[in-house]
Amino acid sequence: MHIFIHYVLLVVGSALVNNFVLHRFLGICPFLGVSRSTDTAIGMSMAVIFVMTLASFVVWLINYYLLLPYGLVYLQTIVFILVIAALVQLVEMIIQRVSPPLYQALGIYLPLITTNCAVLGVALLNIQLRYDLMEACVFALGASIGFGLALVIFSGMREELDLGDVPRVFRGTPIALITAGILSLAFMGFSGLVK
Amino acid sequence: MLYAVFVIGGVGFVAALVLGVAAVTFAVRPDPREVEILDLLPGANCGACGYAGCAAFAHALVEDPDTPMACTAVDADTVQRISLLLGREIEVAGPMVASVRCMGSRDRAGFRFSYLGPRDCRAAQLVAGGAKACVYGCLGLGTCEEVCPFDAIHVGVDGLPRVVVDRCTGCGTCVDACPRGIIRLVPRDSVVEIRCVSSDSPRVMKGTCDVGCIKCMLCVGVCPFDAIDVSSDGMPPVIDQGRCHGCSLCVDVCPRGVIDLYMVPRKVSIVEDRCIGCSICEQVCPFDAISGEPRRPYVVDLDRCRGCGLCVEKCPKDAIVRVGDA
Amino acid sequence: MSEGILVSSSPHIRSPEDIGWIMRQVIYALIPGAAVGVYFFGVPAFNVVWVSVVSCIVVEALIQRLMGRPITIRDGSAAVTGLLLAMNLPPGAPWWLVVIGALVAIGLGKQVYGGLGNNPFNPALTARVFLLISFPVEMTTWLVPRPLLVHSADAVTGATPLGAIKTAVFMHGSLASVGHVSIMDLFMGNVGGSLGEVSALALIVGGAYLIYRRIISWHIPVFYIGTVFVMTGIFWLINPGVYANPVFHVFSGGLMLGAFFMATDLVTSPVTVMGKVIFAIGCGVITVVIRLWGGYPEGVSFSILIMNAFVPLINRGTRPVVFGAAR
Amino acid sequence: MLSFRGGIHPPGMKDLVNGRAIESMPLVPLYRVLLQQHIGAPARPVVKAGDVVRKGQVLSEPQGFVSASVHAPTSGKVRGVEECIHPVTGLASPCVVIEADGEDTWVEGLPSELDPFSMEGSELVSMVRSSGIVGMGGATFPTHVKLSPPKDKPIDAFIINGVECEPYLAADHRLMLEEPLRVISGARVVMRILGLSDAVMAIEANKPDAVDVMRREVPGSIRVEVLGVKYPQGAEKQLIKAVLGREVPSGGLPMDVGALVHNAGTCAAIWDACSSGIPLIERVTSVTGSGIREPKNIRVRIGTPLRDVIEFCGGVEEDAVKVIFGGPMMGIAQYSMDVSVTKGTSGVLVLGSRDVDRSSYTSCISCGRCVDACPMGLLPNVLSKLGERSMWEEALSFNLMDCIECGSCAYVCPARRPIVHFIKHMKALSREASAKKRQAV
Repeated sequence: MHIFIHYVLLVVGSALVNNFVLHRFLGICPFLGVSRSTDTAIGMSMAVIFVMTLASFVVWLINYYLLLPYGLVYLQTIVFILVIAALVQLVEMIIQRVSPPLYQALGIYLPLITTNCAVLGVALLNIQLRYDLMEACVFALGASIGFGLALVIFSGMREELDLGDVPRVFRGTPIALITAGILSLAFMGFSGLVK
Repeated sequence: MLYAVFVIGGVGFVAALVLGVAAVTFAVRPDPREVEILDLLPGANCGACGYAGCAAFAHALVEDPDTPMACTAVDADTVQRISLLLGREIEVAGPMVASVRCMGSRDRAGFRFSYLGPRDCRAAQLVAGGAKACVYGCLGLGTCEEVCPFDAIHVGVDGLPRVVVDRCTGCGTCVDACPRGIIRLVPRDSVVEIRCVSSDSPRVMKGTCDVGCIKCMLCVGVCPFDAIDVSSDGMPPVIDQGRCHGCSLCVDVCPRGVIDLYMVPRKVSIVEDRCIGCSICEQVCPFDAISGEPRRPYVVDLDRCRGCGLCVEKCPKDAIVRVGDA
Repeated sequence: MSEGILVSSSPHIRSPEDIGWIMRQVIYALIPGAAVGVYFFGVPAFNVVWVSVVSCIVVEALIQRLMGRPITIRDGSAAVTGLLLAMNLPPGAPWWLVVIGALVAIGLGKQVYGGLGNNPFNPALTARVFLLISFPVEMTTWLVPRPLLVHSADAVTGATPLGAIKTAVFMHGSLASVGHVSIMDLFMGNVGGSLGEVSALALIVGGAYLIYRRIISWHIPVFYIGTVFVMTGIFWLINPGVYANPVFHVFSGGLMLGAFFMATDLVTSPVTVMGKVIFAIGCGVITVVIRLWGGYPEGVSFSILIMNAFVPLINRGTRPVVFGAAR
Repeated sequence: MLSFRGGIHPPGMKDLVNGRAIESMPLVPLYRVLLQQHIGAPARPVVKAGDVVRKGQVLSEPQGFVSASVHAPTSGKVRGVEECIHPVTGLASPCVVIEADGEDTWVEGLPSELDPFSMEGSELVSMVRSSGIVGMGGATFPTHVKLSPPKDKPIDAFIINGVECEPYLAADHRLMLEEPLRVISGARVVMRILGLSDAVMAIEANKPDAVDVMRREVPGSIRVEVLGVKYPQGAEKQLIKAVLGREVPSGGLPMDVGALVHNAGTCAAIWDACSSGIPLIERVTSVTGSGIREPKNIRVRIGTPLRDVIEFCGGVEEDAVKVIFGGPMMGIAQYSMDVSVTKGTSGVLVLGSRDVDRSSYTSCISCGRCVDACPMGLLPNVLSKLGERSMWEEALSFNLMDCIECGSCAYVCPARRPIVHFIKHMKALSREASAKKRQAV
């Protein structure tokens, strides 16, 4: 029971309180890039959840069973990126096969998950925060759900904004950033929820 | 150090292996040319090519070797690059530009009633056929401006749209959107246009518009090139831009002023040292603007020249140039 | 006939209840709450109210003038935002804070989105949260209520009831150290807090008027307050030593103001009944989570703003059943 | 009380005319009888300039099944088949112009004595057809088509529509009050045609006198049902829902749920056609509104110019700004006094400037009033936003085509958005696109 609550708090913490997009400001690129329509946002969220969780798992294993024993911690970044890149490639192939329209819609942002700082960020945070394997996976899951949540909410709002009467100068990215800013302010309300 | 090499190499190898397997399992064969062509296309998704957006058109270009270059918004250079990518010649239509055929601005053409509703000509047309007194005239609510993917047409304060020729790509989106069929595409180098599509009789027009065509057919008679087609259904005559030479005689003769000059006709002059005095130009000139003695350089009477350019086409020595060209 | 004749599509008659009428009703409904605030907090509160209303109207007119859009201050929406903003500020808020709030509310919360109807977030709450995070000291300096007649110049400051219990739980791990707060005081408004949130009674009267006038439906306030009541009630039953009782929660803080006037904002709440219910429950849950476990003593503003963001998704998920649809 | 979901309660404004007896309009010198007065294929004229016609004579033959002929409203000389302004489209449309000779003589053989209750159903249907009867509530769907349901869609419920939910109008009300037997007998003819043993007459509670008269006059086979006052109760689908509890499926017709609805005025016309062979050449209409000097209910011949109708009712007030054929909710605004009364003209409404809102629309404030008001369960707020950008393809997924254009949404909209107009606009774009597609195939 206690360990269960611990995991729940971990998820709440990474998804809501320290939301990767709205609090840590990681993964802004896909957040702005693929939030034009809710459907692509959902697809992107799924891809990120998959990549992030799996990457955390693999990277944790590599870190503790490969890098640490052989004293190669300095290779962390490059190895992590290598693994993440491979995973992203895998996801890309799968999506291209399974859902060509989604593949089309995600476009350049799909391969860009590779350099998505959120994915690398979660992998590095896992190490930094000394999570064990299970915690790392749960943390990554929470973080990616939080990312997906922010992305989907945001895409809904942007669809609405597209139908609105936003002044010409603010249309597109400017209004998206302003909206993200206010959303981020609102999410500040969760601060202090989980230590 | 060795470990590092092994670790990176090992991780890379495993990843490569997984990806290799995946590549086989989830194989999809996209044509890379499609992506490249898509990059070359304007990306406005205007639909003028008849396909659902630029991506669909790029797909068609690659898949079907008979697809012509239906996109009107690319320049010749781009067309060449696309042909190069495809490895075949693709047909191109000459560059076109939208032409608005109504001069019934707010002060010249009245309204039958005051309209309240959406600011869209197509919607306005639905209530009592539009508020403009002339049922053929421009409603001026700017649907063409709204749909233009290139920001190339703007409704002025007088309630008439104007085409920004430099931006217009001739995609035809506005042509389709105009509920009154006022806009048509004409070759980019067109000089004159009859700007009225009303088939109303002069009697009806009296109460509706000051600048409507009254079908007097003076322009048809005066045209030396037979370039003005008379339609049978009471519509105003239409200029066949293929035959029009832009002499603008019709502009001068029109009693209603509905024939509009897009650009000032460019008169010609004869380059003396190239002219051999063959007199062909004198013979083709419909305006008796060229004179001279055989075997001596001819001269152009600029007062009479109307810039039709027939002589330029016929001169065997390329000795006649448009004024202004070096 | 001539141009004098008017032709438009059907229908040719319109309900007299236009935007201006709706906004006027909202202002009428807000007056009791604001008046109680002025009664208990005196001249400083009155200044906050008028500065806020005036600056919101001026800012709206200025921005619309700058953008070359028609100036719509006559529809009353800027005045409503001004009044709501004032009611969400501490009664002793300095004038510059109020003006910044007006700038944020009208500028960032409304006009950058294209004006009334296009804003995804409630403008007054956007401003409030913005100020709360940017100026935490000024935004949490609460005047102690004193009925108008006995108010002296040297204002005394204190804590809000919610702030008091938050501190107590944080410092001592229980509510034992908190002095007794009379429910009657909470109900009448004789407590510290934001200018317009103190009197549950005045707000309920105003809210009831709006419901009677059919400006808002009863669903959002009832489900919002109900959710807070039920959730806090459950935790109170589990551990009354740490969690305050549900009646206290319902009548304290900005819940009444939020439930009747902020969450029901037409522009930023869902359009269908089902959507409104989901929206209200979401607001309630987030409010309780922040109040009981969060870092801030009050979560109403945050919860409504967060749920504002969900509105497009809620609308998408709660489309009414089309007449004659196969079922 | 029986009802349906959604709807609105606009002020009735009926007392301008509902206490006034029907007056017959005298002959006017000129009639313009439009050939297209119905939904469906246009009718082909069978007279030409110079022809002498008698009252009730056929002027046009229907083209195809869903079509209806028109008849001469009086005797006189045909000036020609000319282009006149059509009150629905506002565009030029062919019409037969008749110069009245003042004799008003019937065509030979009319009126004749017939006993519809001894005639076959098919015979009655063809009489209805040759009389050019269309739905007179305003929809103008050819009546004989509704009376000929396909075999696989049997009709088991017939509703006589005496709801008249449009504000201002009282034509059906007066008709039911003054000539209940014409309405009832017409309904009995319909019952005979369809082989029904019972029917329901639906009347809104704001016409208690009509309810009393009808209750007194109807035979046992017809039940008078009093409905709560709500707009658009008279709309076919809503009426069927309110009275029978059946929902006509999306995109379907009343016959899909075994129901048939006929307007009270249509029933009276059916009776005239089947009992004496008199074709549809006149109708009862309310001339009302704050802009008309003497509001009246008139019996007016089809083809009478609007100018004469207005003149008969004392002319317009100084501040009259809007002239509407039909009611204020679904009627069509006119810009010319030269349009003429058609079979579907259930009212002529002249509004003074104080009754007309001229303010322009603003952004949607998402108040949701339109969603509550929509009797079809649509999202008018979304449709109007899409309409503003002509996004008809997206609108289709929001059930654009289910909209009945009743106007409830636009009536309640505080932002004064022309929601119905946006929807009509998108429907037109969608139809245009599908026509283009069909052409391409």
